[in-house]
Amino acid sequence: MTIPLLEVDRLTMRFGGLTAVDGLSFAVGHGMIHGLIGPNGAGKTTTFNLISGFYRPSSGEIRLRGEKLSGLRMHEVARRGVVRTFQHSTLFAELSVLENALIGTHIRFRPNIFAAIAGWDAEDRRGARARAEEALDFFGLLTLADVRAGDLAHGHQRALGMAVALAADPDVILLDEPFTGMNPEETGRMMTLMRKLRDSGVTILLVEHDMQAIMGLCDRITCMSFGKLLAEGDPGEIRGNPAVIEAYLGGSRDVA
Amino acid sequence: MFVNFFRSGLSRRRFLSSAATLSGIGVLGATLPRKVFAQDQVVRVGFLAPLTGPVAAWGKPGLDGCMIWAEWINEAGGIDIGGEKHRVEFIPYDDEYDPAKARAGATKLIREDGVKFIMMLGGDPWPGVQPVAERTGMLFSTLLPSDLSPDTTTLIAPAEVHPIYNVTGVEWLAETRPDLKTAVICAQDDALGLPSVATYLAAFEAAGIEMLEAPILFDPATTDFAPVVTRMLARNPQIVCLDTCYADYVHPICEQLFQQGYEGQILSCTADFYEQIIEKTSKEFMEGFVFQFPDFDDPELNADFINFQEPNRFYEEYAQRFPGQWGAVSWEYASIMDLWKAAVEKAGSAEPDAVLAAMTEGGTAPHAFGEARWWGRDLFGIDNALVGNWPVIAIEDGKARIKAFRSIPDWYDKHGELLKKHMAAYNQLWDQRS
Amino acid sequence: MRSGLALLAWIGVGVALIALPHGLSFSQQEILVFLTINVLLVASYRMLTLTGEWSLGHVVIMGVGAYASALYSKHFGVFVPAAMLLGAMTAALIAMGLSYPLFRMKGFYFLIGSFAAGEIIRLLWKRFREPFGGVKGITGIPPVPDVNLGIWDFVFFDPISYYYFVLAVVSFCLWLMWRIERSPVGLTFHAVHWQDKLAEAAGVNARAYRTLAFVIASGFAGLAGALQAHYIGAVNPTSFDIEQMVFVLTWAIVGGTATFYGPILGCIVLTVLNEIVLRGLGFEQTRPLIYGLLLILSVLFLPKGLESLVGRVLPRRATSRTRAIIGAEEKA
Amino acid sequence: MIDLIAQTGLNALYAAAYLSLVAVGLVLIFGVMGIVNFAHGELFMLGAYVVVALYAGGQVPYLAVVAIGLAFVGVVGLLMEWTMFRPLRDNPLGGLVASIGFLMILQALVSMGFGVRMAHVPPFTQDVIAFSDRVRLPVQRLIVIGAAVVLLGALWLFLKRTRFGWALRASAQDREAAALQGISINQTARIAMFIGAALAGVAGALTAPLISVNPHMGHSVIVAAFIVIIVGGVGSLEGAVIAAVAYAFIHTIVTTFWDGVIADIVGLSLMLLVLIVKPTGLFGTADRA
Repeated sequence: MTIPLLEVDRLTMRFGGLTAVDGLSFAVGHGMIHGLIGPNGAGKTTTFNLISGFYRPSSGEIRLRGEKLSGLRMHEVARRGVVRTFQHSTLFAELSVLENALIGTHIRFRPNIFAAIAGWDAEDRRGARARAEEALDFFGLLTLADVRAGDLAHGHQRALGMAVALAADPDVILLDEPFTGMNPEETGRMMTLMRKLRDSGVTILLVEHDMQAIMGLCDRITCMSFGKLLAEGDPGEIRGNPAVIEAYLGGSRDVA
Repeated sequence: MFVNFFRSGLSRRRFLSSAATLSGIGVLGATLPRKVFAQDQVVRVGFLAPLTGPVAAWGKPGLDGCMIWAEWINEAGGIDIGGEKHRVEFIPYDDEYDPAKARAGATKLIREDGVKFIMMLGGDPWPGVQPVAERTGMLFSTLLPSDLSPDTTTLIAPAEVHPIYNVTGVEWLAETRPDLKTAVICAQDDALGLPSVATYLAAFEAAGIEMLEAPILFDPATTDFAPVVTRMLARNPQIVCLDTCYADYVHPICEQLFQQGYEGQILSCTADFYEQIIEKTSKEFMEGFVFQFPDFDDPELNADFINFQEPNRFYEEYAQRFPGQWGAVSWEYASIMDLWKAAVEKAGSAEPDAVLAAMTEGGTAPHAFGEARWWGRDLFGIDNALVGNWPVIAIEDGKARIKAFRSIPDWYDKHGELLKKHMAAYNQLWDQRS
Repeated sequence: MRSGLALLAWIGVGVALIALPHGLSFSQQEILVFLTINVLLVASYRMLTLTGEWSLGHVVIMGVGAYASALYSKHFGVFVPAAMLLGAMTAALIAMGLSYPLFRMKGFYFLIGSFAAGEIIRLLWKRFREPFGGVKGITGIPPVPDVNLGIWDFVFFDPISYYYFVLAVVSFCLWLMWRIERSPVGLTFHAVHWQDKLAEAAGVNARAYRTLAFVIASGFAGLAGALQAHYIGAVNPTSFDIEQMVFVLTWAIVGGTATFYGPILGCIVLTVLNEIVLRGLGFEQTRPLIYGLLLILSVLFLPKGLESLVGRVLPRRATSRTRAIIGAEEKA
Repeated sequence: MIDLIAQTGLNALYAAAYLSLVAVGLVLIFGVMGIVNFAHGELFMLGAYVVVALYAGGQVPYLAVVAIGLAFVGVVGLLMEWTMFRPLRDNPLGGLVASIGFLMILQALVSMGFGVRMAHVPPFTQDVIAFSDRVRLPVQRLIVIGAAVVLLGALWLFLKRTRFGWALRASAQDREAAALQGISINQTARIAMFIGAALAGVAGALTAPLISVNPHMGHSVIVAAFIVIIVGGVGSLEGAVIAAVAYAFIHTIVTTFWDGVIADIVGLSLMLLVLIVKPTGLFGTADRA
C-alpha cells in the first residue's frame, strides 16, 4: 500500500478551553484537488494553519510522504514542499510583480550574502528569474511583471498570490478561501487555473466554506463540523451525505 | 598652501611658526600708522564648555561671569600687553559635553579665531581636545584636575583642585566638633562623585571619624532621594556627608533628611542656592551646615591676600543680572581670567608658552584665595594644579560665612599617604586612569 | 552609453570628495571627519530598518565597536586597523546575542526593548571600571599609525589624512551595503518587512533574516564606532546615550528611509545645519530650539523625507532594483 | 529593621504614585493615537515649571497652581495634537520625530526663560505624619499619593461610565473599527492627548516641591515610564498602574538595601525578562506595531 502524499492524523488543537480541531484525520492523495469544507466555525482555517505550520498542534500529527511535518515552523514546512497562500490579497504590495515571484523562488535559489556581494551568484539570479517568469507566465501575469503588486486588479492579485506559491516548486499548495469576494466570471477563470495547476503535477488542498463553489472543482472533499471529521468522499458522495446536508442546513437555519 | 603644510605633517613647531606668521600679519598691521587705533587691538579667549544640554549648568553660568569680567576689564582700558592696551573678547563654543564636538571647537578657536587661551569645564570633552592641545601648544584650563596628566604640559587647573580641598572642611569640623565620631556618605556614581568619595574617606580617616558603612552610590539620573536617605539614616550617623553632590541632589537630599527627622551635622562640597534649602527645611536644621564655596559678598574676602578682583561688587553685579543663578562655577572661570591677565601683563605677551612660563615662574601664583603653589605630581603626575588655602564655610543664622582658610598642602604633607590609598582604591590616580 | 555617463559621474563625485576638505576651514575639516563616520552609522541604521524594525540601541552597538577596538589595541597591542575590524566583529557578535530576546518582540516593543538592552550595556560600562573605565571611559586610545605612501604623507592626527582614510573605509562599506540591498538578500529583507508571514510561507526564515540585517548593520555601526574612537582617542558612556541615538533616528527619518541615500542626505543636511550654519549665524545657545523646530517642520511638510525632493528632480527608474536583483545589469 | 521596611514602603508608594500618573498618560496617548510621545517627560517638566512661575512668587495658592498646571499642560497637549500629531496620524515615525523636536523646543524655551540651573519651589507644607521616629510620611508626599489615587480613580470612572470613555477605549482597541462605528477619531485623539498631557503636567506640578526642577528633568522620568508601560503592556491602562507600583517597589527596595545603580540594572533586566517571556507585556493583548 502506498503512503498518501499528505496525511492528517488525529489532529487536535485547543485554544484555552476551546477545542477548535478535535481528533481530525484525513489524507490527501497525489495530484488531487482536495477540498476542506464545513460550516462557519468548523475548524477549517485552524486545520489549514496547523498544516502550514502557522500553529503548533496540541496533539496529533501531520505527515508528508510519511515524514512528520507538524511542529515545524512555517518556513520549514514550506521548504519541505507544502506552500500556502493567504486569504484576501496578501502580497508584497510595495514590490513589483516580478519581485513578488522572485521571493517565491527563495527555497530553490536561497540567496547567499557573500556570493551576492562578490557577484558570484549571477547564474542563480538568472535561474531565479527564469523560474519566477515561468510562474508568472503560467498565470498570465508576465506582461505585468514591472507593475507594483499593490496596483494590480483584484483578480490579478489572487493569481499573483498563487504564482508566488508556484514559484517555490511546491508538491502541495494550500489555498485559503481562494474564491472569497470573486464574481462568477472571476471564479470560473480561477477554477480553470487550478485545474491547469493540478494537471502540471501540483497537489492542491483548498479551504472553502462555500460548498457549491468547489463541488465542480474538487476530486475529493473532506467535510468538517465542530472540529471533527463529518464526511469524506468525492463531490457526489458529499452532496448526498445526510450529515453534511444537516450540518449546512442546521447552520443556515441558525442564521435564518 | 595648507596642503603643503599638512603634507609635511603637523608638528607643534611648524604650527607655532605658522601661527606666528598669521599673527605677524596682525603685528605688521599694528606697527604701521594704525598704531593710533591701539585701543582696537583685541586679545581673544576661547570658552569651550557645554552651553546647551544637561551639563549646561556647569558652563553657562561661568560664561555669564566671564562676560561681566570682560566688561569691567575693557571699561578699565583692557589688558596691557607689552605696553599696549588690548580689549578682551570671549569666543564661546558649545561643546555639548562631547569630545568630538570639543575637538572641532578647539580647532576652530585656535586656528580660525586666533584665541590665546581656552577655558574648559573639562571632563568627558577633554580627551578629544588633548591631542589638539599637544600639537598646538595652546594653553588650556580646566575645572576638573582629574584631566591633568604628564602628557599635556599646557593644561592647568588654576581655580579649584576638586576634590582635594574638601579635606579642609573635614579637618575644621573635627577640630570644632570633636564629639562627632561617625559618618555616612552618599554620592552620585560619576566622574566628580568618585574622586570626592576617596577624598572624604581619607579626610575622615585622618580626623579619626568612623565610616558606618561603605559610601552609597546612586545613579546621576536619580530624582527621588527618599530611599537613599532612608538607607543612610538607618545607621544613625552623627555626620551625613553629601560628597560632591550637585545642587540638584543636595536640595532634595536635605529636604528628605529634614522630613525623615535627621538632626545631626551635614557636610557637603557645595551648597548652591542654600537659601532655598533653608526655605524647604528650616533655619535651625541648616544651622552649622559645612561646605566649601563662599558667597562673594562675604567680608572675609576683602582681606589683603585675596586675589579675586572686587569680589563683593562682582557678586552684586552677578546677582543683579542673573538673579538666583550664583553658584560655584559663577566665579571660577572669572578667577582664572584674573590669573591669566596677571601672567600676560607680567610676560608682556599673550602667547601661550610665554604666559604659562610667567604663570608658573617660581612655582607659585596668585590664586583667588591667596598665593598658592603649583602642585599635584603625586596625584596627577604633573605640578599643574594651583593649590593653597581654601575656605571652610558654615551656615550661620541663614547666611553662609567663611569660618576659616585652611592650607591644603599642609594637610597633604601630613596625610598624603591616606589620600593616595583611597584614591587608588577608586582607580583615581593618574596612572590608573585607563 | 548610460553606463559610461554613470562612470563619469562617479569619477566626478570621487574627485569632488577628495578635493572637498581643501575647500573647508580647519574646524569644518574636523566636522567633515565625524560627518563621514556618521554617514556610515546612519546608512547601517537604514540596513537594520529594512526588515521593518526600528531600534533605539544602534548607537550603543556603535559604542560596543568603539570600546572593543579601543581595548584590543590598548591592552593587547593589536594593530589598530585590525583592532577596528575585530571591534566591528565584536559589535556584530553582541548584536547576535541580543537578537535572541529582541526579535521575540516587534514594533513598539522592539523599539523600547532595544533601548533597554542598550541601556543595560551602557550601565555595565559605567559600573565596571575594570576594564571599561567607568564613567570616564577609556582614554589614550592609540591612533591609526601614520604611513607615507609617497604621494601623500598620512598623519592621522590631521583631519584631512584621517578623512581620506575614513572616506575609503566608508565608501567601501557603503558599496557593500549597496550590493547587499540590491541582491536577492536585500529583496528578502524588503519581503520580511512588508509581509513577514507571506515571506515565511515562501520558505523565508523571517527571524533569521531579521537577525542577519541586525547583525550586519551592527557590524558596520561597530566599525563606525571604532573609526571614531581611534580618532578622538577616547570613549565614554555618555557619547553613546539616547541623545545621540535621537540624532541618528532624526537623520534617518528626516532624510527618508525609502532610498539608500535618504538617511545619508538627512545626516549631511542636518549636521551642516546644526554644526555649521546655526553656529555660523551665531545661534550658539539657541541651536536646540531652531533644530527642534526644523525637525517638526520637515516631518510635517516633507513626510517622505528629503529624498522626496530628490525624487522630484530625478526621474524615477521604477524597475532599476529588479534589474539589479535578477542580475540584468550586466546585460544592459 | 521593621522601621526601615515600613519607611521603604512609604517611599515606594510615593514613587509609584507619580510614576503611574506619567505612565498612564503615555499609555493613553500611545493607545489612542499610536504615537510614541518622546516629549512626555518634558510635559512633566512643564508642569513643574508652572509651579515655579506661579507658586514661587507666592501669590497663588498651591492647589490652585496644581490645577492650573494640569489645565495648562493639557492645553499644550491639545496644541501638540492639533499642530503635529493630527497631520501625522498615518506616520507614526514622523510623530516620534515631531515629538523629539517638540522636546528640544520645550527644553530650550524653559532654559531661556528660567535659566539652565535648577529652579526654586518653596514647600507647600512641612507637616509630617510621624508613625515613629524613623517612619515618617511628609504631608507633601501624602498629597501626591492621594492625588494620584483620586485622579486615576476619576479617569477609571470616566473610561468605564461615560460615552467619551467608551469611545476612547474602543479607539485604543482598534482605531479603524472605532471609526466605522461612528466614533470621531479627531475627538478621541483630542481627549486622549488632553488627559495624557494633563496627567504628566499634574504629576510634575505635584512633585515640583520635592524634586529638583531643571530643564532636563524629563529624561529620568520618561525612561522609567517606558519601562513601566512595556512591562504593563502598551494597550493596558490597568497594566501601567500595576507595573508602576511593581517597578517603584522593586527599585526602591533595591536602592535601599543594595545600590541605586544596581536598581537601574535590575529594573531594565526585569523588563527584558518580561519581554522575553511574554513579548506583549504582562497585561498587553494585541501585538501592536
